[in-house]
Amino acid sequence: MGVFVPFAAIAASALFILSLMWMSHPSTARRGVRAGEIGMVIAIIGALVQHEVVNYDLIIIAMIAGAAAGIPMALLMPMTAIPQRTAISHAFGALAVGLIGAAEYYKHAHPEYAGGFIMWVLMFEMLLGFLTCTASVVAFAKLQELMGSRPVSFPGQRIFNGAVALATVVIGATLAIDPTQTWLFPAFVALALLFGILLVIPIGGADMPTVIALLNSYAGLAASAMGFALGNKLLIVAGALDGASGFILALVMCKAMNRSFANVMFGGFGKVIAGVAGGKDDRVVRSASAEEAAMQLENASSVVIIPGYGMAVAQAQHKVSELYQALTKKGVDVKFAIHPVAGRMPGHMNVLLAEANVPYEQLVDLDDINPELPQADVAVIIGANDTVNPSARDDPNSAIAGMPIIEADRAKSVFVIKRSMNAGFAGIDNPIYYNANTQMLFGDAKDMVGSIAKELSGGGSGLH
Amino acid sequence: MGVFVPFAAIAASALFILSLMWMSHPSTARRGVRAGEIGMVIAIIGALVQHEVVNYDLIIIAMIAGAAAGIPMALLMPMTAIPQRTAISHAFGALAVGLIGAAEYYKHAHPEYAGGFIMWVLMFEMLLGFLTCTASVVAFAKLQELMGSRPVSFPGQRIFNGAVALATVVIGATLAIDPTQTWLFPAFVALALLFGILLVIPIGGADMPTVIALLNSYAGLAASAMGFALGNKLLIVAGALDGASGFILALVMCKAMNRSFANVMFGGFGKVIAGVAGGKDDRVVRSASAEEAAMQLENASSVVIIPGYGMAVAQAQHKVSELYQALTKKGVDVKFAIHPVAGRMPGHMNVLLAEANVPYEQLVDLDDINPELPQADVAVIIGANDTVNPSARDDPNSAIAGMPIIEADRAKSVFVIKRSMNAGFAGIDNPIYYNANTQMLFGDAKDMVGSIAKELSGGGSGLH
Amino acid sequence: MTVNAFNADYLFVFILAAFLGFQLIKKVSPLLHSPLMSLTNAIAAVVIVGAITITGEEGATPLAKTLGFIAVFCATVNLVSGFMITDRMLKMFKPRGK
Amino acid sequence: MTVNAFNADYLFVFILAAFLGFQLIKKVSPLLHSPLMSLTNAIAAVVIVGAITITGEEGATPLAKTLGFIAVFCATVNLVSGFMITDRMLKMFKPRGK
Ligand SMILES: NC(=O)c1ccc[n+]([C@@H]2O[C@H](COP(=O)([O-])OP(=O)(O)OC[C@H]3O[C@@H](n4cnc5c(N)ncnc54)[C@H](OP(=O)(O)O)[C@@H]3O)[C@@H](O)[C@H]2O)c1
Ligand SMILES: NC(=O)c1ccc[n+]([C@@H]2O[C@H](COP(=O)([O-])OP(=O)(O)OC[C@H]3O[C@@H](n4cnc5c(N)ncnc54)[C@H](OP(=O)(O)O)[C@@H]3O)[C@@H](O)[C@H]2O)c1
Repeated sequence: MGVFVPFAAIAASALFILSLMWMSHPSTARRGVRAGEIGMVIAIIGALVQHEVVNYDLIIIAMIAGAAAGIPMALLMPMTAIPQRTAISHAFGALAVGLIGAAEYYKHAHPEYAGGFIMWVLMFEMLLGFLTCTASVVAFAKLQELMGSRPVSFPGQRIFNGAVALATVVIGATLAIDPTQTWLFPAFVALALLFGILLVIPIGGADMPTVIALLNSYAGLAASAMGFALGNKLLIVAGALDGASGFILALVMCKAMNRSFANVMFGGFGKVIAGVAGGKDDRVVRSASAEEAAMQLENASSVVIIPGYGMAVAQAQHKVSELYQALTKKGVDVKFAIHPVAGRMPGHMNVLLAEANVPYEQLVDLDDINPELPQADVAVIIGANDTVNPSARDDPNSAIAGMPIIEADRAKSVFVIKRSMNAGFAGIDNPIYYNANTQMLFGDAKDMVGSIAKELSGGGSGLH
Repeated sequence: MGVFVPFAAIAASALFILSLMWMSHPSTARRGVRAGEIGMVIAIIGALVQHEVVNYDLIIIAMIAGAAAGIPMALLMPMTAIPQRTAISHAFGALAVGLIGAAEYYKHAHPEYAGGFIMWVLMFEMLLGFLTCTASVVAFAKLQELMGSRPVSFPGQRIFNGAVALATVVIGATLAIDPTQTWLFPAFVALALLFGILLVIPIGGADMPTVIALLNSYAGLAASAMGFALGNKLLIVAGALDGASGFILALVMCKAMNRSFANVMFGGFGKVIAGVAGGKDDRVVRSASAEEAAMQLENASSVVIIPGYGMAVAQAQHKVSELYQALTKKGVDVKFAIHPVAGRMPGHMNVLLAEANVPYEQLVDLDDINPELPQADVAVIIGANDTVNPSARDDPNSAIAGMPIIEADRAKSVFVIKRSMNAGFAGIDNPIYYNANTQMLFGDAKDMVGSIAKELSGGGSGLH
Repeated sequence: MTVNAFNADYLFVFILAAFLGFQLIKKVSPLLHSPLMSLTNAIAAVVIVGAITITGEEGATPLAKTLGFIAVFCATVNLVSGFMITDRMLKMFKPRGK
Repeated sequence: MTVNAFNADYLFVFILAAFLGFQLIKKVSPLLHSPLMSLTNAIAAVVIVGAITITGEEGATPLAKTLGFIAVFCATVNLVSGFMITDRMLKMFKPRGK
């Protein structure tokens, strides 16, 4: 048993690593989940058989209760709620880290630990844990629309936030230097929790995905810090893997939006820009009907479908899949162009389309589809806006200048499915709507795509 | 200083990792070398400032002598001798590991270490170290043609080898269990050294590259084992990186030859097969002159050059580069098709061509060039044989059946530069020489390519 | 279990794991970025081992038990739902021939 | 410095480093396989730190000094020539515009 525990840690670490390794491709990804699960079981057994652990009742109850809460959550969660779920699970994870840190703190609130390594690490861990917890709750609330998604600002905000941050750090350091001042501890926790809230409320709802990824990376760092404090290498490894993952995803998103971390965190994006599109209403917009679109699609030999956030909002993925099937049956070559930040979280479109049974080989990356677009007969934009906005490429003064886009405007003709001429997440006008080769199909994505698919499969019942 | 040493180990490990990371692409590779060098300097300083170390004179002398031997070796070594150099450097490295192990053994030859972890690790380390040392020397001798490259066999070879292996392991185990039996130690070393020789002499000279990569991986493992014994994590990391590298290169080679490790180590490849090509001499071979080749190349719009071992033997890379330049100047699109095992070690052709100033973007991998070959006007095979042998693809009974090849025979026309109709490394006949669209250019690669290049640049002096 | 002095070994492990994490995550296809998030989420729930120790160890104070209990609960929710949702998502990714 | 009992930490480090090694080496372009061999060769010469300890440590026997001396020499040859040759090879790899 004395040997089992270290080996359990090694085996679990190796399995977690394999898990991420196998995640690289859909064909091995489920094996990756299995590896992760086995690793987790080994880790838990390793923890349970430690000779320090003598009391099992509470642990068992908590685990049963946790499973009872987690299983239905996992089974019932609609795929469109994945971003929110991720946010709330970060809150849970970070809370666990914070609480463990608190318990450890009380265990070590003795003079002999004053200023010791463990105290500093514990304070760091709790700071990250507690702030990530409340920050994730706010992110969840914004995504679930429990609170407005607009950035919240108030006078003196930066100074106030700075003061809270400073107070948190100062109290934390005081506690690390003199851990016996337990009366200060609740203040530390409260400040850290408050700071998490302050950090996220000034950020617009649509920036939440990036925030969530960053919080993911904080949570990972906190877990690693806990590993340092507890002398547990498994936690260090798992935390580092988690931290790396969140960091890279945040990086991918920032790069795909051509923005910096700082701009996301402090930019107040989506705050001011509204109604920019006002003036030049002399430009002509051509609109078309579902029948006309169906006819043109039918006669195309290659079609590129470009889904965006609107497809997720409308939950139109199943209708889109029907459209894909109908066109494929007629011999049309259909591909999907997936922008890295289409929708509201990385990989959002992929999951939705996979849910609707679109084979993953048809989902093509930005870099791979752009060279093909000039040869495409029709590009169908479904609820995407910023990710196909040519001004990112053409207008150096645009708010999204430099953001890589899917160059739908290069296709021979373009259909755009959306409800109105309203702007997308970035709040800016999109010149593609006024191009001579663009036709607008106004309507809800689900209804409109459904009608087109119905037309294509014979105009009849639409059931097939 | 008590803190410097662990930090030195961490810093050096991180730099070694960065070094390999930057090695992934030519544009960052030299930065990788710098990182490795800095890591090494830090590691050495870390070792020198340890408080155990009190005696510097011998260390300094040995390092100066080592540098005095290493620097000229590095500066004067011709690029064509790289495979041999790699072999001999493995011998040096493995010897160092073995000797350190021996010194550690004598330090621990006390009853209290009997059967301890360190003894087992030391024995394992020395076994690997000493056998890798002599095995590498044999590999060197075969590549440098100091000894015949044919596999050496004698009656009862397997039984004898098995007996030596068994004796080595038994004596090693005895010493691990009772380290005070120092009189057995020289026997252990001698047997391990002998075993290294026995392991490699039955392998043909042309299989040496794979053997060297495997020995590389052994040497890495031995260094890691030394890290376990000395409690030095830097050695564990560096050894694991080295071991992984050797293993993957060996794997790449085996895959590119469609053979297994076992087949390389015990197959006695290149032993029996000779003169297979005998019978069917009624097939027609078309040969051509340098002038004819030059004319046809000049009129081509795309040419693929496929270099092989013969280019290295003839040291023809500079002439090949002249040919490339002359054709490029005439507006011909020239690419080089590089088979993973062309030549006698991984990346052999790339280094030689880079030496001769061919830009690395022109060097194309097997997988990427094969789809382009049917569109190529001319394929020029320079001293390659097995790597372009279509029977690997077409004849399931061929000795190299299943080996991926560069499909030169799919090009519109083919030139083959070699001295005779002799076989290549695998010793088998190559049907490509008898194809209707193939013309042979008999001669030494350097001379022949030189003449063609001269023709192309005006037939005059050839100086340009 | 806890340590009061800085241990360079831990830094070693952390650095290696961080490098490895970057290499591994960079190779994940963008196709799978959503399931990746929930998978790493589930893996990070391994902090449950710390929570188990705190809750169950000899001489745990009532406060420690309470904090540990909540931590075990939270971590369990995460790991159970994390692995299950990841698998649910991945099950949906099908190659062409279904 | 030496340890007489198995230390699981070392296994941890080894496993992480091995995984990392595989990931890193797999990403090396085949173009650079030759310099890669000589680079890892040079890196493996870090065993010199062991050789230094043995040669220079207090109370080293003449035998240990001799063995250590040779080991330092061999490792130095490898590391000096390994790094230099790698660099010499890499210097030759030029992109199109020279
Ligand atoms: N994915 C991520 O990880 C991530 C992270 C952070 C930020 N973002 C940001 O999110 C944006 C995503 O771009 P995007 O092109 O996917 O979308 P978008 O720019 O947000 O535009 C979505 C469009 O969908 C339309 N729409 C909404 N509901 C609809 C419905 N029911 N039926 C039909 N259309 C509907 C809207 O137009 P109507 O109102 O006229 O219908 C809107 O213009 C980018 O700016 C990106 O930077 C993404
Ligand atoms: N690269 C590696 O890492 C590695 C490792 C292990 C094994 N191998 C093996 O090595 C072989 C390499 O294939 P390869 O296609 O490069 O070469 P090859 O099959 O060995 O053939 C080389 C050819 O070059 C010709 N040649 C020799 N000297 C010449 C000169 N001075 N001028 C012109 N031609 C000359 C020879 O024909 P003539 O005698 O008629 O001139 C010979 O047929 C493969 O079988 C591979 O499996 C490679």
